[in-house]
Amino acid sequence: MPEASAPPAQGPLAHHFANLKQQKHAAVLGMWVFIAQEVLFFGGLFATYAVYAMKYKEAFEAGSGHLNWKIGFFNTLVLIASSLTMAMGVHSAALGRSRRIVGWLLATVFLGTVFLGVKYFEYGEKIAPCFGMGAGPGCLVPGQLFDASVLHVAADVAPETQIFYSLYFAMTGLHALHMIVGIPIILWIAHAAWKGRYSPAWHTPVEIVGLYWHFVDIIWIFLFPLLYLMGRH
Amino acid sequence: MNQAFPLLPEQASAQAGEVDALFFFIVAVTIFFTIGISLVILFFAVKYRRRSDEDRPKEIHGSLLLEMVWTIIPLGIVILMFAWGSKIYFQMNRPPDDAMNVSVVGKRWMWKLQHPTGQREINELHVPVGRAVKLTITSEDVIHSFFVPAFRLKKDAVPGRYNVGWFRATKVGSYHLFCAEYCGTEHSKMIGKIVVMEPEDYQTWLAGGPPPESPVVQGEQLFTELNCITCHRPDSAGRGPVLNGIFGRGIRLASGDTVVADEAYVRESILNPATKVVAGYQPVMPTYQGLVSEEQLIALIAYIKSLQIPSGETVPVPEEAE
Amino acid sequence: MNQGTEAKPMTPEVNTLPKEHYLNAGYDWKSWLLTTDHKRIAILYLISISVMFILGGLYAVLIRWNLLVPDGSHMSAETYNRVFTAHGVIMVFFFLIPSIPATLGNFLIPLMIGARDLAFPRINLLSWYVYVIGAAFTLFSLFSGGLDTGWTFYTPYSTVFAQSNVAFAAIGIFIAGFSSILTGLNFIVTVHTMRAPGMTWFRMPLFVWAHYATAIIQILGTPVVAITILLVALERLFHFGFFDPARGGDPILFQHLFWFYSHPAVYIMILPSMGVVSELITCFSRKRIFGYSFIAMSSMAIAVIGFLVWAHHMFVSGMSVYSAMIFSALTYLVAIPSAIKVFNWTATMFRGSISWETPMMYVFGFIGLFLIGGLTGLFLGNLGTDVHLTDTYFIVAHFHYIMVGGAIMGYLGGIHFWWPKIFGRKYSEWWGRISAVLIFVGFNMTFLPQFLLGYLGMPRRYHAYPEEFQVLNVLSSAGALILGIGYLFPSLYLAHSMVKGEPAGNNPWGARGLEWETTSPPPAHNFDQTPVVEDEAYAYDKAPKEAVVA
Amino acid sequence: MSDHIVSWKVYVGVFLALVALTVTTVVAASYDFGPLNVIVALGIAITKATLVVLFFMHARYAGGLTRLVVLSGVAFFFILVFLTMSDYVTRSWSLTGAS
Repeated sequence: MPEASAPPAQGPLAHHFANLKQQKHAAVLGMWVFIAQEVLFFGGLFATYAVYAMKYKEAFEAGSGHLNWKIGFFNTLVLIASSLTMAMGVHSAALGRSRRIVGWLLATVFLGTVFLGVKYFEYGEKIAPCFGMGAGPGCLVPGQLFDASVLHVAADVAPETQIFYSLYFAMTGLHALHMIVGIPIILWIAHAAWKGRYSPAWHTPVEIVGLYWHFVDIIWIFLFPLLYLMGRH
Repeated sequence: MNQAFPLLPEQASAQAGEVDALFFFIVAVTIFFTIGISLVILFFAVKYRRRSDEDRPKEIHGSLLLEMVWTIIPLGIVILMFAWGSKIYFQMNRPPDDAMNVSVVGKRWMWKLQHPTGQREINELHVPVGRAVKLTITSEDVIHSFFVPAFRLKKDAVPGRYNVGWFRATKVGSYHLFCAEYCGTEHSKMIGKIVVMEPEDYQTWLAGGPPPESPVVQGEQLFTELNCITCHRPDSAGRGPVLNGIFGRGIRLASGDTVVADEAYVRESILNPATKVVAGYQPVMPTYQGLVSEEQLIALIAYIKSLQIPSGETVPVPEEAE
Repeated sequence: MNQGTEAKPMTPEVNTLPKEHYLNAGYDWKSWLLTTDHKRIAILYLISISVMFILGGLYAVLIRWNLLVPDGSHMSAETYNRVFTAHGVIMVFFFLIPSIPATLGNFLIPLMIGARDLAFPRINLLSWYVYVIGAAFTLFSLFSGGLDTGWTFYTPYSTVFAQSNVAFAAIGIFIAGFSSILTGLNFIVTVHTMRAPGMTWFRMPLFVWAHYATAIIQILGTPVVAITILLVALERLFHFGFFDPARGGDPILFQHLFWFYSHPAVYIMILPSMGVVSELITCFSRKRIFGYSFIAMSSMAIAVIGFLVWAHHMFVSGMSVYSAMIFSALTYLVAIPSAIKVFNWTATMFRGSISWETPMMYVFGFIGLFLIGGLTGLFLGNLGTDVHLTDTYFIVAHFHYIMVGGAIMGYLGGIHFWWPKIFGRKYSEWWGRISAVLIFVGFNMTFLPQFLLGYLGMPRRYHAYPEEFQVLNVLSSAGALILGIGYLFPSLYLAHSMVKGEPAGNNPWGARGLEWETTSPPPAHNFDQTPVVEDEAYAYDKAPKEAVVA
Repeated sequence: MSDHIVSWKVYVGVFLALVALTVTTVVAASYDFGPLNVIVALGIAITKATLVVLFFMHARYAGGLTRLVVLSGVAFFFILVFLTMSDYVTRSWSLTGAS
């Protein structure tokens, strides 16, 4: 190890690492540390949720009860399936099967897009009445236009349901944003896999994008019951 | 207080002396360690200064004993400070039962105060010396902080909730009242004074000016004007719970929980009636959010507080839980 | 450590700069703006935070100028509120938090552990760009309508009532937060994976330990303030109601989330400074550090316990009395590791060989000011005295003693110590000492009176004040003038040194540590040979005598 | 970090377990367990998340460092929630309550 004075970058090995093992270790650890950061990033929202869910139990149950749990359930299955395809993609990479990596990654992207498409319609349903398109009451976007009449709650609980919907949009919005960031990265890596850049010895990019995607899945695993199921009983 | 260059703030409340005693204890600790360690460092720096470039001091790696000593001694000192401070803090948050109740509403950029007898003041509060004064503090807009340095008293005025502070003035005089939480443009103008008077002077002061309506009377008027009276009747025939004698007692709620009917609960029940409905009643009361001001709320609470159970009668108070 | 490299022929009288080093590795703009060399990125950061420091300093001048007169007639209240907010936001988010980690840390960590670069050089560059974009947003807000919320952004003032450009500034701070996160992430991974052979955890310089602890706070704390400030922006722009009591929100919740990061943020500022002091005090005492592992572990303890104390900023907010007690007790716990450090530094000097060169002058200054800053913290963690002192000038004085007296003294000490390494040249020792003394005197004159002002009851963020406070305020402003001049000198003689300074040689202080075993300035790839570490840190007893030539 | 190659069957097994748990949480939500509702929902979610971390994310085969990173992230999140809650839960235990 001590002999090399800045070896020219060759293949995937960057100049400042001694060997691929070190580079891989650094990259994977880096992604885990990033995920720890993400836990606290979403953590701020989950803490906010915890405080208000305790304070405004009734409003949260009413707000949650109005969300369509079947949509949430469907999306949960879609996202879990996309985690499976992602795991299979990483698996194929470890075995050095480039074509299969591409297939699994594209399947992941497809499922991710389905999730976002469903989300689009779910959001639309709540946003449309605010702009007169869906006509009539039921605008659930927090702010001046918020209208809780569809929730059938007492007048004084209505403002508190607004907090629920603020959290609903902030949490699912941030989650969706993470997916929107993830999809192009997966496509980029699928492209690199198609070009045959990865081997059983070096497929760390596939591995770390996998970690990211699984983390996004975990966030949803918590969002689903907290947002969709609290008002069902 | 109008000294040109004061070095110590005035002590004008029962609390001030206690806070200062602790303050000067910590000052002593601070000075001892600051001067002590600085002197040791200067001494070392001179005594062991480098005399030649060939100096090679002997190595000393550390000492577990010393580490223990300078961990445990500071720990002991800070535990003492913590306990002492907590004791004072508890006193500060526990107003005596006989305190006279003054309500404080912060508003950009003034303090609105009201005496138990109904007199209103802005940016000025007259109080008798020696009498405990309980402050119920809230705000109409942003967070303010009610700060009287001479009393060592500070409490934030937070919109949407009541904070409680109290003092017992010990010295006649006039003292600064500051807003200590930044609240916008005229933050530094949101100042006033607390005038501490002899009890007889205070009575004279109360007697001066137009005869005020006490908050209880104002609350009673509001109670009628807002039609509260139609549901909350003194007999159990109304659609809402009977309010006589309710204040300060434990109430069982429809959810099965129990709450104490204090200021915060009454306030919440006026603004968000459906949140904590009394067991056995329907959530039919409309919200009064936006219909009553902070000061009107305080009057309503004062009125409800004053409602006693008529003697000789047993009013079916909503299931009592204590 | 590796004695072979130390023994390189080094002409004792005339030092020369090495023929090739990272500074002359390229002169076009691309070689700077697209560099992935941690040393060049450190220089980029050095330039940008210096600009921010000057800007923040100018705002400080305006504050002290306004407070010369009690009626505040020097400027309008609106202006004053914008000025102190700008001072706070710039100094906290754009100077102090990146200060030592992004410059000295970036430059030195790979050198100190014998690595060629940080683990993620491109992410390192990205963090600088993110910082610049965040700064641009915030500066835009400050110069277009200004910001008048104070750096703390308390709700509902910031979300509903402020008549200033809050959303832009909030977004700027949100963005800048990620710069800090990326720097921390890079440090953590680098320390774990890039250490040279033989560089075990307990042989690492304490500077590296301090940055490792700092990075933990950056990674686990910053995201919370980022999301909080984002919610403020959402509330401002779209009327979400998280913290607005009129919509059912709780303004106290904002304070919890805000201080969860912003209290530990103080340790982001002070821990690296403590790391610098550990390096300097050993070098100028020519001794090993006393109680190495206690200092290393106290850094970690500060990083962790520092997260448990935030609500001591909220004792008068009406929070639960019981919860306040928990936080007060935990606050007192965090005092212990700081005390351990000070005692160990003092013990390090015992029977040393102490020289009074400029960096050591800053160390003396640091310890003195940090003692006062730390000990006055005892008043504010205390439930009994905090009620009177919070939100007064006592707080202002206390945190300036920590953030300026502590963090900036350490920063300047570090800059003076590693200057010959970074630029390969010496500066005027005489001017260096004079400025260190001036800064120390000016600082105390500025902020000691403020403790008294606070105890007397002058609230912070006051544009005008009762007349009896004027004497102390004038004294404080006069001190600020001296402090300002003190800061001016280093910028002059260091700029002079950069061009005309005498070449310093590889190891002008006779210091130990891998960074002194390479040339000054170091080559682009840091080391000709990957160093192999055989000694503990600060093995001054093992230094070959001939290598120690001043 | 792991070059550990797991059989694809493990992944499918984990996937099926996740689906089953999702169904369970939906079914459980239609019963009212009172204050236990949240605990049941979160318990199932934590189980699911653990499965994903251990198997899909290979934490099970990774070194102690990875686990330390994950756990510190989670631990600091709990610090945030519990200490914040310590205020909200005990606020009503006012010293001044009824007078």
